Amino acid sequence: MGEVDLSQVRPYGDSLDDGLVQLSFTLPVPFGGKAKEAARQLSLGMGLLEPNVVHAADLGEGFSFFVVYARTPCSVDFDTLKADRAAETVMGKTEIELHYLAKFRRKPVILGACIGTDAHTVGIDAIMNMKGYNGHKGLEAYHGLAAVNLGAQVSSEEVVVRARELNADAILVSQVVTQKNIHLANLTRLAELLEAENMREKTVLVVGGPRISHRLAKELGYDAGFGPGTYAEDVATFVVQELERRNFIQWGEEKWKQ
Amino acid sequence: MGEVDLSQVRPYGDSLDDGLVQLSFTLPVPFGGKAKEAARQLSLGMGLLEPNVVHAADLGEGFSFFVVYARTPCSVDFDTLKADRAAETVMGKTEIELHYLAKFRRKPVILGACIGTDAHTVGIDAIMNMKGYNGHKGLEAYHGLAAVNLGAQVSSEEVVVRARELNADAILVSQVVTQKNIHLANLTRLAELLEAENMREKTVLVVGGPRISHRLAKELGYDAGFGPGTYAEDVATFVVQELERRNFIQWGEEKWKQ
Amino acid sequence: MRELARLKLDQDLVDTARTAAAKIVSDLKQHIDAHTTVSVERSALRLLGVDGVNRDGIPLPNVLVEQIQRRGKLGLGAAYWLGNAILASNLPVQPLAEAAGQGRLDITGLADQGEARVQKLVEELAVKALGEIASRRQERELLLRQLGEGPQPYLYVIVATGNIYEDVIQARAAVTQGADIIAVIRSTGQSLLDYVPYGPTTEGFGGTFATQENFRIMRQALDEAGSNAGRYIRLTNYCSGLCMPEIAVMGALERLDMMLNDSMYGIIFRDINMQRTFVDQYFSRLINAYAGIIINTGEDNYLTTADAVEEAHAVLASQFINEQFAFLSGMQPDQVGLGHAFEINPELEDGFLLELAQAQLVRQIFPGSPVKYMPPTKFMTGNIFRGQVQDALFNAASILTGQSIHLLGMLTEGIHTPLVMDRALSIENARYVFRTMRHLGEEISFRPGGRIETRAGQVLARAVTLLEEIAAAGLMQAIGRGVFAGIARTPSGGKGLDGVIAKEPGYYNPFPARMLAGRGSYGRG
Amino acid sequence: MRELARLKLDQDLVDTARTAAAKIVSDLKQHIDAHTTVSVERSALRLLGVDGVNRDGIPLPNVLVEQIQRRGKLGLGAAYWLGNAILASNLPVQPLAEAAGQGRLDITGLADQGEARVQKLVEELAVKALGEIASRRQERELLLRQLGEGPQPYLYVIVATGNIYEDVIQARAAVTQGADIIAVIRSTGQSLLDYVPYGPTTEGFGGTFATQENFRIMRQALDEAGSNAGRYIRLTNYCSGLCMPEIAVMGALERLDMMLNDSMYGIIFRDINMQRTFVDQYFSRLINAYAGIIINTGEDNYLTTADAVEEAHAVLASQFINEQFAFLSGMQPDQVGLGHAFEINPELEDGFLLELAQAQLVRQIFPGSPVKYMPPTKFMTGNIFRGQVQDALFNAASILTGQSIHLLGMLTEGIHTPLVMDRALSIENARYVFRTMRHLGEEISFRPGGRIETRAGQVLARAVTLLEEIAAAGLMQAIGRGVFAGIARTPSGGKGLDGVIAKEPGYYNPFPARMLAGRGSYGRG
Ligand code: B12
Ligand code: B12
Ligand SMILES: Cc1ncc(COP(=O)(O)O)c(C=O)c1O
Ligand SMILES: Cc1ncc(COP(=O)(O)O)c(C=O)c1O
Repeated sequence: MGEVDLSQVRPYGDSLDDGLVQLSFTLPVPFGGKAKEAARQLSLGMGLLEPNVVHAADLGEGFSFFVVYARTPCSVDFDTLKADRAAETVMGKTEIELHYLAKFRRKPVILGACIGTDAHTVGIDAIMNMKGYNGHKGLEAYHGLAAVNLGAQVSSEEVVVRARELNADAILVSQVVTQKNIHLANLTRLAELLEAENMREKTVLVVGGPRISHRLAKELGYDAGFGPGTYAEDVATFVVQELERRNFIQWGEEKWKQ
Repeated sequence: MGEVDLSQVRPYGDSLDDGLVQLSFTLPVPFGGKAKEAARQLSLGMGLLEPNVVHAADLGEGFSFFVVYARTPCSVDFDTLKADRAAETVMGKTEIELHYLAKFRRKPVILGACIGTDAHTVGIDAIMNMKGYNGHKGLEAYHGLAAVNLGAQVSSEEVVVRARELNADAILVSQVVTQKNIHLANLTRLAELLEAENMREKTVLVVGGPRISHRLAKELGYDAGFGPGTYAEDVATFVVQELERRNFIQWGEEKWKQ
Repeated sequence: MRELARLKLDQDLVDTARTAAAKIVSDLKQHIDAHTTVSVERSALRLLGVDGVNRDGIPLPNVLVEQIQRRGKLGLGAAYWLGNAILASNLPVQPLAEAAGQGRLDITGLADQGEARVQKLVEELAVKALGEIASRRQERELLLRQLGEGPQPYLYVIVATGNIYEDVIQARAAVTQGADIIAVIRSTGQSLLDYVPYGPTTEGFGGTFATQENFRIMRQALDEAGSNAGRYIRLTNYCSGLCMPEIAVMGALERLDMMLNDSMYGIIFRDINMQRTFVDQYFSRLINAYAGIIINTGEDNYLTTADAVEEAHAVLASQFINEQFAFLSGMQPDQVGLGHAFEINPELEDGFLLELAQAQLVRQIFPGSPVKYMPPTKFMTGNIFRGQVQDALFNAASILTGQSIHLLGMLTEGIHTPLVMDRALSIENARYVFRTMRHLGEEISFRPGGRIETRAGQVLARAVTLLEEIAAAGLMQAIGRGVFAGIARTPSGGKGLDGVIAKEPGYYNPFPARMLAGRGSYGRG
Repeated sequence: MRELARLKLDQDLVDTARTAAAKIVSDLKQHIDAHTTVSVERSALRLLGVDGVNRDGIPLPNVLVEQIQRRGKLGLGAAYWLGNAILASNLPVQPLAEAAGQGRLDITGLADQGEARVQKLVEELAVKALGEIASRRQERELLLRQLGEGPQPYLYVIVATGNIYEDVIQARAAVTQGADIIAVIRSTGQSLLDYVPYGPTTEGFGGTFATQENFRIMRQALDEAGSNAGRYIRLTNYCSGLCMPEIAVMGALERLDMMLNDSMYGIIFRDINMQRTFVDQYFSRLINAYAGIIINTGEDNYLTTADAVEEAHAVLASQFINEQFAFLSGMQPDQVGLGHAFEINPELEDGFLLELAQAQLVRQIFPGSPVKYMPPTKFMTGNIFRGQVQDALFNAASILTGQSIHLLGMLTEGIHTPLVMDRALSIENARYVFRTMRHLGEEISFRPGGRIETRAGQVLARAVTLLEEIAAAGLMQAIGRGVFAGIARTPSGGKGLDGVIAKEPGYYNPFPARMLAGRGSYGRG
């Protein structure tokens, strides 16, 4: 292929800039020639070129399913993009312990929970628990940190109560179930509660989960967000740097009691 | 779900009008966080809402692959659409024989071929040969028709020569290989040759193949196009009606000699 | 039909395992017999005819049971108080319940009508309720005879839109596509509600609320779709969580055919108190048994959390325990759908062999019981194309080992609850694999002493050891040590303990005895 | 490693089949020995050092052979005329060829230098050429020792962009993804060209032109990629069509490792004249044999056209014939990659069992030969999601029956030549299935007398009958009756007959004897 023009990157099927994309979708229309035409028109309507409806199937009850290949004229300017992540570079556990935790004058307290009715513990456990995930130790294994995992199905109210009790410096919440955007409701509620309790400023607030991105987290008023494949060190790097940046020592041991 | 508004049909994932579509594509950019962001930005650029990059993989050599789910705000007006097909209703073999072929004063001559270097005979054989396809007899089995199948790898020049020799009333060509749009070149060439030989007017010119649509055929100056799953009766219905419409009898037995 | 390939297993070990499981369960019988729960009592009221909600939307069974509990009188059984109140007030059941629901009447505060009279009345109502359930059961049998059913493995798909009306549409489409069983998945969080929502609902998350009206709506839709499709379509829901027995009542009355119903799932995965769960599950299974409902146990869930290779023996041990709990409630073996799942890491060499070993092991150890075979979920990712392959191998394992209840894997399992096309693609996947491999299981045999047989023997041996440990420690204590799925729960921890009530002398509930009557027991205890 | 499951087959039938095939082939040997073709002669020239194109882009081997043919002197062999001209003109090979190519010299018009002198010179050039090929072969062996190779089944993928430079990129990516073998698919139509295009090319349709320069470019890229990946990557192209022997030369010189090279494919699927093909294939295989190249025969193509269940015996018969043709050219069994394909209709009940029977049958009948196992193509549709499942079952059949050359199925087979991601998805599919089922074949056995074994026996019996019919009629006549893929061709029909020339007394070609020297023959004729 010729040189890739990184300022105008297009999908690549089998030749540079051919713009090929595959898509599939269902339309709530009865199967047949008209349905296929609808799939084609929809693809054109979406700005795709030369749409090829390569498969059409009757799903019953007035639904039709399609597979389409088409070309998009769109491109992205790769050069100007930035990866959507909380910390530019990630440090290892030992590095974090040596360069940050050993130097802090008190152990930061980190609270973890999977909130709402969400019962998926595996994700938050992967981050918090000693054992960790895929051979990457969890926060409980970090020297110089006090990590407390509340587990799953924890209400936002309880998170706030426990954070106050334990004088948490960071709150790490997990959200796995996202159907009908229930996670947005849960996350917004927690952020509002902390705000209302005047606790937001002195808390590093982090969320993670398979459908979470840093960008989404920022939009929701969180300090950072972590998606699939996160390890404890990813979030630890961010948290310690953020704590240092905010000079959390001066928050004091009993910051909520003041 | 509520009533489907057929004037504004949107993709259906699990609720009416959620607009959900799945897509996948490759970008010629090195794998990583920036690549994922590129996939997301491209989706946004394509006018999709809430794009969710659910899978990203390193294909090596500076390629990254993505699976995305997103919502499209686009819709189609189903009511106004028409199926893209040559004949509105299709008649059966006997019906065609009784209502058309038996009444014609001479046997229409139908020539079939898979043109260019395309060696896929199965499609054209399915339409032309006695045996047919999926239990649907081919044109050779039709009483009152003279069907001649030239097979595959036939040059456009040869098609023209044989059409003249046999006084063909209809030419049915097949194109299966479409890579780099070779079929467009082949088909255009045949149409131009016929035009140049002044044979186009007195020929019903039809093309078929897995990537052929009626619309594409019309764009290329053909009378009709047939896609996957076509049976002989589909094309026969169109051809006999078209022959009758054009009053082919008056073309005479030796129409090219005039 | 010829026999499928079989593994040589040590039958003595199987017997030992079953004996240990029977002991574990019978040790708990004492606790079960000595206690009732708010949900058991609400179930009794529901069976006796209490239905509906009060002005605040609180279900009347809850209002009544709370009233009785507040007065500290639940130890005698809600049935007793209801019967007494009916006699005392001279009101029929529902108006009485409504009066109590509006606070116009305290059902424990009325004049005592005498045990004999009360019981006579309640027994009449109970007979009516059980007759109702029995006719639902006959209806099912009739329809099955009339319509027939799809071949096994049954294709089991879920609907989970959160909206019962969307669910209906998707379920109907699934039936057209070939589904045999439709499971309506519940909204997250319902299991922790100590009441059952009421009426048709359209707002769930990750699933649709289980309400009696939702059951009815879906049952009707599936009867229609099944009659069009020419086969009986089974309906499944979750008899699980804090309202386990009440949902059993609803399912029995609305002719559900299957219920996810595990003796320990709520404890382990929902942190529901175990004293509560053991009592609830017993009563819920009595009802399911009586209604001819097939239960699906939840061992598959262990494998989504713990490692499938390492924890295989725990799955088997749990199946033995679930079996004995089911027998205790009078279930027939063919009502006990045991949970298993295709959850071995795709990265593991020969993982499919280990999976065959396990799937075959379960078939042979519980020959009279169907397995609810769950698809890969844990290792499903956003790579939907690889997902199709994982599901295809799962389908192959199922047909090779002759499973019966086959929960279809969705290519989008790692992403979202199924879209309408996901279900169609997965049905197509399964039908193709089943068709093209239909009799493969009959045509092969496993090498004696080979990798597959050896693995099966090891899992069995480890399960025996585990069961004997549990039998020695007691189930509650063993769960406290995290023997299942690596999750530990304590006897007094978790949700719902305040709903456990010690029965008092004179405790009255007309149902258990009637439900168990005439049923042979398969237990060993 | 343990033995894989085996079928009980009637060895007598296998022997009968092989004897009939040997007769069929030896009957044709007479025709082969009596004729040469323009392409065989061009190959000889190429081996002797003629390369390049003239001003009109016509390859010099073509120009020279046409010159000789025009004078009616090709019956003596181009090697003879070349040798004579070198001696007469005192020019080295290439300048001489260029002079002839520019029309400045007529190589048949020079003074006769005497057979002995000519042959002496030509033999020297021939030895040099064969030395060149031998060192390519040693290079391969060395690299294989140094780098090792992937485990079997080898993952074989195609690149087909039409542009050699894009092909290189995609091939390198495929290697990163795990491919062991890269096949560069040819542009449609190249097989009907009676010359080999020259230089690097970027404009093919459905594939990339096979040119020596393209071979070189890809070879170099794969050597690099293989050395990065730590395993030797095999390169494959098409030794097929009107220039079959010339492509063999190019492949031998550029260290290709495999070649699609069938004794009848061109006849049946490209309508190439059969008298031509039989001569061409013989010479091409001599070269492939000498170069240590593994050929892939084309029986898979029968199944894409005719029905896989009904025509299974024709596939087997053709494999026997291809084997004997290969032996005739001095090939070792391990160089004979026999074509087979997973092409049974997915709608057929127990189709997978029939497929296992066939795949296993071929393994057992040709134990020393690898099978080039082709994926589903005919029943692949635009439904890419179902495609992944079809390919998964193909992968399963391959690992179960211990195949070696595994051509990966693409989910988009029904739509287009592979996109860069299609290849990655299909490699992932195969690796997963192979890994998770790695030793399954050792752990199962087939039921004696069961559906699978019975089917295999029937196919074998029918193949014997067919081979005996063909032996009786003669292969050319039998093809005229359409015994393979239902396609009939006549001895004088098809393209390229004008390139067949009867050898004259004194015909000279230094290669066949040298190439065959010292090779044990496996034939039976
Ligand atoms: C295991 C599992 C379960 C188990 C959970 C057991 C347990 N103790 O956790 C059980 C069986 C109980 C279960 C139940 C249900 N589940 Co579930 N479950 C899964 C499954 C198979 C795997 C999830 C998992 O463990 N992943 C592994 C972990 C390590 O990954 P992770 O969670 O993404 O976490 C990583 C990152 O996201 C990140 N991360 C996560 N949290 C956090 C937090 C912080 C602070 C940070 C920094 C990082 C971080 O780091 C982690 C490590 O890298 C997924 C499907 C799948 N393949 O993903 C469905 C899935 C998540 N479940 C789903 C659903 C709907 C349910 C139910 C609601 C279904 C129902 N109605 O009954 C129930 C109810 C649960 C409830 N009330 O919440 C859906 C969610 C759909 C959606 N997007 O909304 C999924 C996607 C399946 C599906 N396709 O339907 N489930
Ligand atoms: C069989 C087959 C072959 C056989 C052909 C044997 C033969 N005698 O025909 C063999 C093995 C020889 C072959 C070779 C090649 N093939 Co091929 N082949 C296929 C395959 C597997 C099936 C095609 C088929 O027979 N379909 C069944 C028939 C009945 O369907 P159909 O052709 O669509 O015809 C129907 C309709 O389209 C319509 N129709 C068709 N023609 C006409 C004409 C008229 C007038 C009408 C009315 C209707 C009509 O009616 C028919 C009946 O319903 C497809 C993959 C696939 N699954 O589709 C690849 C495929 C078509 N082949 C392909 C390629 C690239 C090749 C090669 C060029 C590869 C190569 N470089 O070596 C070669 C060379 C062939 C050449 N020179 O043309 C590509 C084409 C890609 C593209 N879109 O450009 C495909 C899609 C595979 C792939 N993914 O790469 N092939
Ligand atoms: C036995 C059992 N009960 C219940 C559930 C569902 O959970 P919930 O109780 O939250 O509806 C499952 C999960 O699949 C299960 O296996
Ligand atoms: C043996 C053989 N030769 C050649 C080809 C390719 O065709 P062509 O000769 O047109 O390149 C094939 C098709 O796959 C084949 O199997």
